[in-house]
Amino acid sequence: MLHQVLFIIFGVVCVAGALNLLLQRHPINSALSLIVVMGALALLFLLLGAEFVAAVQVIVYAGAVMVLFVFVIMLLNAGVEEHTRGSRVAIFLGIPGLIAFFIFMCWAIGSNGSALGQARIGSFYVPTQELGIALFREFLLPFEVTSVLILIAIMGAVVLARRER
Amino acid sequence: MNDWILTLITFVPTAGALLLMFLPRNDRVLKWSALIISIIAFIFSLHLPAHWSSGAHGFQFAVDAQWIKSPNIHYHMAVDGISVWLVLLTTFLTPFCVLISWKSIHGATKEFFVLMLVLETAMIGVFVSLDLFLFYVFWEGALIPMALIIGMYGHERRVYAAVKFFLYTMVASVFMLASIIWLYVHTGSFDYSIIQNAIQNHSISGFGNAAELLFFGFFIAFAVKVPLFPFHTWLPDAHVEAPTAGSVLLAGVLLKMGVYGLLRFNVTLFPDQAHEHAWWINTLAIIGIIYGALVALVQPNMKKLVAYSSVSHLGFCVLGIFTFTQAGTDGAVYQMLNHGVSTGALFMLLGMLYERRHTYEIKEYGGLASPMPVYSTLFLMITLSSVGLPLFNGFVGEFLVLSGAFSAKALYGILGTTGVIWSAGYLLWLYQRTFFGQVTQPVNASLHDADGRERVSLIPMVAMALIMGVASPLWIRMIDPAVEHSLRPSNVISAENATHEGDGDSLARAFLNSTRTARPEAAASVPDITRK
Amino acid sequence: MVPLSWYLTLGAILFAIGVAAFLVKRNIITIFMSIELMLNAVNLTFVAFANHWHQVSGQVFVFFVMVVAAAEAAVGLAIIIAVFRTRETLNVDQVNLLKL
Amino acid sequence: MSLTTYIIFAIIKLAIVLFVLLTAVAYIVLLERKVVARMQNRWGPNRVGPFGLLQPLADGAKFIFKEDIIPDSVYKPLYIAAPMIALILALTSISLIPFGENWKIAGYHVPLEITAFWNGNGIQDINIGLLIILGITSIGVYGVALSGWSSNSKYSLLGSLRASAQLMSYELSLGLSLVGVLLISGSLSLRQIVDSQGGSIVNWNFFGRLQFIAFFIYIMAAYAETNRIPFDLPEAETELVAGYHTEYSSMKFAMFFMAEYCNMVTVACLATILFFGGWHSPFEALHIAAPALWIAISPVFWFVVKVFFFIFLYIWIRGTLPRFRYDQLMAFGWKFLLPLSIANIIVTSLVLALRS
Amino acid sequence: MNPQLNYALLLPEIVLTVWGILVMVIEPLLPQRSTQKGLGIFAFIGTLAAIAASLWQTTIPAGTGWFDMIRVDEFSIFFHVLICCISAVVILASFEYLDSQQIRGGEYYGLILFGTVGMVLMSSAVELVLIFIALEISSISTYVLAGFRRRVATSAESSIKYFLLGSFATAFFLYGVALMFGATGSTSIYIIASVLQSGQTAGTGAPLLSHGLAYVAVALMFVGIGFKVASAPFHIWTPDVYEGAPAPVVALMSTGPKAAAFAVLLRILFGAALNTGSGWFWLVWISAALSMTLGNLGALLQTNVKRMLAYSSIAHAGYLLVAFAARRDIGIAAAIFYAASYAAMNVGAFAVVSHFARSGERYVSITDYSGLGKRSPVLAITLTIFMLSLIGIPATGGFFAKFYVFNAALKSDLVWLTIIGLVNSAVAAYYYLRLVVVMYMYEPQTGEGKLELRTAPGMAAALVITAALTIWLGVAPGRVLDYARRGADHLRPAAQQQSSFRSPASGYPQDVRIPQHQAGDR
Repeated sequence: MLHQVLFIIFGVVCVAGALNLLLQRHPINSALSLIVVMGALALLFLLLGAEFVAAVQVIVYAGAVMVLFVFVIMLLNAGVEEHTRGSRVAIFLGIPGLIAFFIFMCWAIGSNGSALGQARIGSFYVPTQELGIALFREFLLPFEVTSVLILIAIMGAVVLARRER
Repeated sequence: MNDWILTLITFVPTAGALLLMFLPRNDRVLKWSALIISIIAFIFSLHLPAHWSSGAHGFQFAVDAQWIKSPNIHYHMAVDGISVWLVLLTTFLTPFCVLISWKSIHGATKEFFVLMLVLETAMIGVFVSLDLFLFYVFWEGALIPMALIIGMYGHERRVYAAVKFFLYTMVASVFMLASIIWLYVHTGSFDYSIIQNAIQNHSISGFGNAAELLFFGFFIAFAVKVPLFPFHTWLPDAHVEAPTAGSVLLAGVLLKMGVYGLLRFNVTLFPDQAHEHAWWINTLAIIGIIYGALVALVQPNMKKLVAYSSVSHLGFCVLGIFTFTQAGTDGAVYQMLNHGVSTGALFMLLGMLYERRHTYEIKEYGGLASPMPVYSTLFLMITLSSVGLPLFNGFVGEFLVLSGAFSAKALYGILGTTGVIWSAGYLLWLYQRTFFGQVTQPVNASLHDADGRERVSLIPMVAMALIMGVASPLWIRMIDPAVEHSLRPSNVISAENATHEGDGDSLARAFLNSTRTARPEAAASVPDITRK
Repeated sequence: MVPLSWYLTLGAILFAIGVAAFLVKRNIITIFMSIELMLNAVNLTFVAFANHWHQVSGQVFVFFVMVVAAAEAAVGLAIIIAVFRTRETLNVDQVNLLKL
Repeated sequence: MSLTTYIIFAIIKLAIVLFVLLTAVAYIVLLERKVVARMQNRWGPNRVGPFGLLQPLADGAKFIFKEDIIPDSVYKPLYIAAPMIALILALTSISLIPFGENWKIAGYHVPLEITAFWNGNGIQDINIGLLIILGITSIGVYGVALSGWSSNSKYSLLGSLRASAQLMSYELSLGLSLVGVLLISGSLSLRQIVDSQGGSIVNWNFFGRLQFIAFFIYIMAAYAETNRIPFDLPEAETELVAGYHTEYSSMKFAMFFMAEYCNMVTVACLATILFFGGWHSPFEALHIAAPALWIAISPVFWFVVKVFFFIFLYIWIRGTLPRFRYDQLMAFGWKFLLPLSIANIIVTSLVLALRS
Repeated sequence: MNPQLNYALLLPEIVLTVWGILVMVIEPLLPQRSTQKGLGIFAFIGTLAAIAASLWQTTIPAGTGWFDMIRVDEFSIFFHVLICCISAVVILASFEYLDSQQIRGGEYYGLILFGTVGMVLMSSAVELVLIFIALEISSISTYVLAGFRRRVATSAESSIKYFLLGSFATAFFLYGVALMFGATGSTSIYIIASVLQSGQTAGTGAPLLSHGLAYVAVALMFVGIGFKVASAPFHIWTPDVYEGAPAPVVALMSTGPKAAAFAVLLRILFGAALNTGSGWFWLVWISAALSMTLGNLGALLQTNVKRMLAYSSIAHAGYLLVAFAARRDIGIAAAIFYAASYAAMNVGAFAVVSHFARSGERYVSITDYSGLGKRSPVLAITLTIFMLSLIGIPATGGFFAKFYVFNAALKSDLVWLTIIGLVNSAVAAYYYLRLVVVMYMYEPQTGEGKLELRTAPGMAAALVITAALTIWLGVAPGRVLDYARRGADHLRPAAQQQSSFRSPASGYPQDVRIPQHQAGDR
């Protein structure tokens, strides 16, 4: 019962935040709505027993990635989004495609509704330690490989954002 | 030697082209080396008739090695009595093309000769390949150097002409490729004879449904190349814009690739379909003959005139083949050679005129006979050869074709014969307008006659036209068994039946029998019923 | 007790909103944010499935997604700054030197 | 323990801590003014009440009754929300700090922190407390960033840009400096980290476990995080006319003010917990006999003492050090602190690996 | 030492990473103003070392490692070598470009090397999350490389477009991964294969969630990969990005990541045994037909060489997808071969473009190529070879690539797809030819005179290598095709490898026929 209430609250917050991102015309408002979505998602992660993931979600997404976004919005002083006529291809192909995709997804999930079962608070809980062990055993290679990824990201950011000499 | 001779002939020009690439950009050196290389190739090719074993009906000088394991592609080359002459025609024409280009090509001579030699390889390759894949490789390979020759060294609208030429042939040959792949997929081989056997033994699954499409796949590719009537529009453009050597090779050899393909593939591999569709193909051929001739008649441009005459002449070849008679097909093959020599020579002659006056307009000339006596003599001989005067080569071919056509259907013969009349008309009229009468333009009065180089390049052609006219059995002797061999799967009108079928064919039979016994005088004894 | 399909549907909804935002928004930064929203939706899906299969790996994936998202953000924002420097606008329709 | 008692206890703890904290913040401000004044050979506030002790009350009254100015050109929703975000996040992070050993009251086991959560049949520590604090402090930047941006003023915007860049840069070193401690204690739970340092002063991470480098990194990064001198560039009066809160007045300004001091307290608390044995007495190894009441109270006492020390350190440094230049600040963070903290991790893990 | 941690399986990746780091370390030590060629040569040696490492991998037994994360077999080694070769040639072709565009080499070569790590890893990864990360490595490095001409607005635009649409696609791929994980409880391709086949999960024996979910997952992953390989209808970014990005980078990103992405697609579609029922058949069919048609039609209208080649690359992605629709026993090898031969000719073509464009990429319009045949015969001949190969003229690699693909398609009775493909390649001849025509048949534009078009050693080497490869593939494709076959064989019978995954091994039907419902294709 508590779980359901919490799910509905956070779920509604998520959707509302996401819709707000879509509807707001100022990028900073969109960014803030996204932060709200991320926060609510972190709480949903907690409900699903992923406490470490929830914390990292807040630290990395809300605390680092989105700060970067806000920073850039402020730096470039991005104003209110102008209403220009968008790509017609995107609208005419994209929106129907999106609706089809969504219906398809709902069908795929709905048809497995019973097989998926119920989520119960505490029924599945991953201690941080176990997560760490998984990360450094089975997922050692991806973990190490992400270092290359980060290296590239650093180099790329430096190269692109650096002022011309 | 016999194993390697075809490879040698085919790739000597390429090797020469490679050599040329590394030579300094000295026009003299380049010209001479290109000439020598092409002559070497010609000398090698003489090996073929010299060592021809006349007993064998099938392919000779075969070389067959695995080229690529998967797909199962073989390096399979061989020649029979038909293709051997086409190879020789190619090697024979190329040195002259090099020779007449000595002065007419300005700038980028190295590239020009390289392209010529590469083109020679590709053309020879088309005629000697017995692996469908290899055939296709050379077929497409011939396209590019030719397009480049037209496009780089041609006249004002050369780019348009080159692109048109390329696209027409390219698009058409894609259909052929599809057919080839289909055949490969269902037989597991590209080999001509294997496929032929498979078709005859009905061992290909689904062949019945696909045969029609396959036939059309090949047919379109070849018909465009020939060019058969509705597909011919690229030809006048290409001819008019091409440099002289390009025109010579285009008319002399490239068009023959189409006819050769029709004979080798459409008729031999798909006899049933060929017979089924012969009526409209022949109709198209005859339309081509007459239409080409009529259009040629009204051309103010010499080169365009000759180009349309090619349409007309090639119509004879197609007509001959699709009569499925021994005589008609023999004639078609022979006509291919004739056309190669005489039209090639015509283009060379026009080229020489162009070098002097830089125009092909007929009205610019007139009365050339007096300032250029040697030239006009040679021109006359070639014109007569092209018209098909007895004693010249054109006569033999056209006669055989028409006799075949008469025996197949009298109407074909009658309509075809009119084409001969027209051709006499436009060519002689051309000659008259150009060489006879007063010198209308003062410039023309001081034109110098054919010089040494030009004579060297023209006289052998004229001689060849004459030899082929009087000594046709030399050729027919080798062509005939091969034609018979390739017609065998189809309903050959055998010699016994032929005598009951009609006058035309019986005459042809008589003619053939005479040639087979190598009595050239017999040819002369045949009444000249087709001439006016 | 919440059916797991609710979580998955929520994920699908968020993803779809992200896609929609990607299609209709005109500000480059907002478009980029909608991609982040999509990645978040995927994260929710991962965690929900981890719950279903009782597997740790589902949660490990989320980390990798986050790392990737962070790397993308760094590079993406740098690119946005570069674009702004040359074009002085953040509207995708005005970033149109290259015709589409 | 039932849910009801859990909630009652939580509310009581909340009330006490909030009261103490806000009072403390008020008096820390006074302390700062006094101490800095003394360092500068002045008297500091001494008019309101004896030794100026009532000064904070006067200040508070002033803040409350002052006119709340909202400039015309600000972006209102965020302008109003920003100080609230700052204060709320600052208060939230404090709620995770354990400030003493568990008490037993009326048979109930009561942990001395506000957010010990209800797991269905009892109270449980949050076992990723440190991470949550880091998370909250990392989103604390929004208060600063948004206030500057929404003020629609040059100085504010510059201030908040600086703040965002600075916070992002130093957060990295801050987080990495803690990894050494985590490696040693093997837990993310603050209570367990403190427990692992019990027994003797030698067991404190700072002394016995070679985490003094980590501590220095931490403290420097934390100063930067709280925008305190020598890293107070976001609000540098001389350059930016107070930076991000230039356009704020009355209560809104007070909220920023309180948030900053609350954050200082949090930093001090964390330093205590992570490096200085938390509520453990430095004399624990001596086993001095003491009355029961003292035994109950002493952890809180020691905790408060240590926190007070770090608060004093803040003030002390403010009185002594000049401000960094902006490029120096960035260079220091990226080129000095970050490599150093990574080196610290490597050394610590090597030592641990060799020992085990 | 844990036997799972088999560094031999990662050797090329390790070599490339180390080399990338070395490049970055060395760059600051070089004098500021000097040419970056030395660095380039160093990076080139790195790729050679990686090629050597990949070749060396043939001597070790094929197998999985790192907890079933990667698998090194003939399939992955083929792609390792291919991708490393692409990078090597691109680096060779970049020497002069960097000097003329004043780009510092350290980051450039570093990013190429690191990006290559990602691509190489993509081809050997058999775990979806690792694939995702590798995909991101290659993508992010190319996003950055696309924006390397920072003074130029178009380059930044190209970068942002590539980035936005690329990340968008990645999100789809990732969602697919998540759903696949949900459907089968695993992200390892071989475990997925066994789960999908046996209907129960490997470890617990719990039932597979649903095939439907797996199909949705595959469709989403296909969308993601479709973006990466620029197949229609996910191709819209291609022309813009290719036009704006530096030409050598386009050479890389139109081949390297594409090859790797196709490797991934092969692994997912065929390795994971998803063909049971071939639910994705029509997906591939439609995408292939659309890509060929839209790509070629688009290319017809272009006046910019880079845009034209971009559309052509869309079309080529379509041809390649035809092989995916074909029967697996022949389609895979055809696809692999196509990737290789496309790489050779396209890298070459873009190398010429980049050389010809010169500083600031001024000369990229088709008319700029007027008279190139006279101004620089060597450049013109090589470009002609590449164009002919792209057309699919015999005796070039492009011909055999197309041939194998259509051969496979016909064998699978995909008659309509073959016809669409052949008609398309005939249409394509027009625009490729236009470039050749312009080069040889038009006069050099007035006012430009004789431009200095000397080919510097690095570029010359790149051109010679690619041209030689293109022709070699056209004359003697047997060798490469053999490798492709062997690679395909390793990919195909996933059943043999399943024994190591604690699940009942059930072989594939030896000759998987296209199901009946596709007979309508005839």
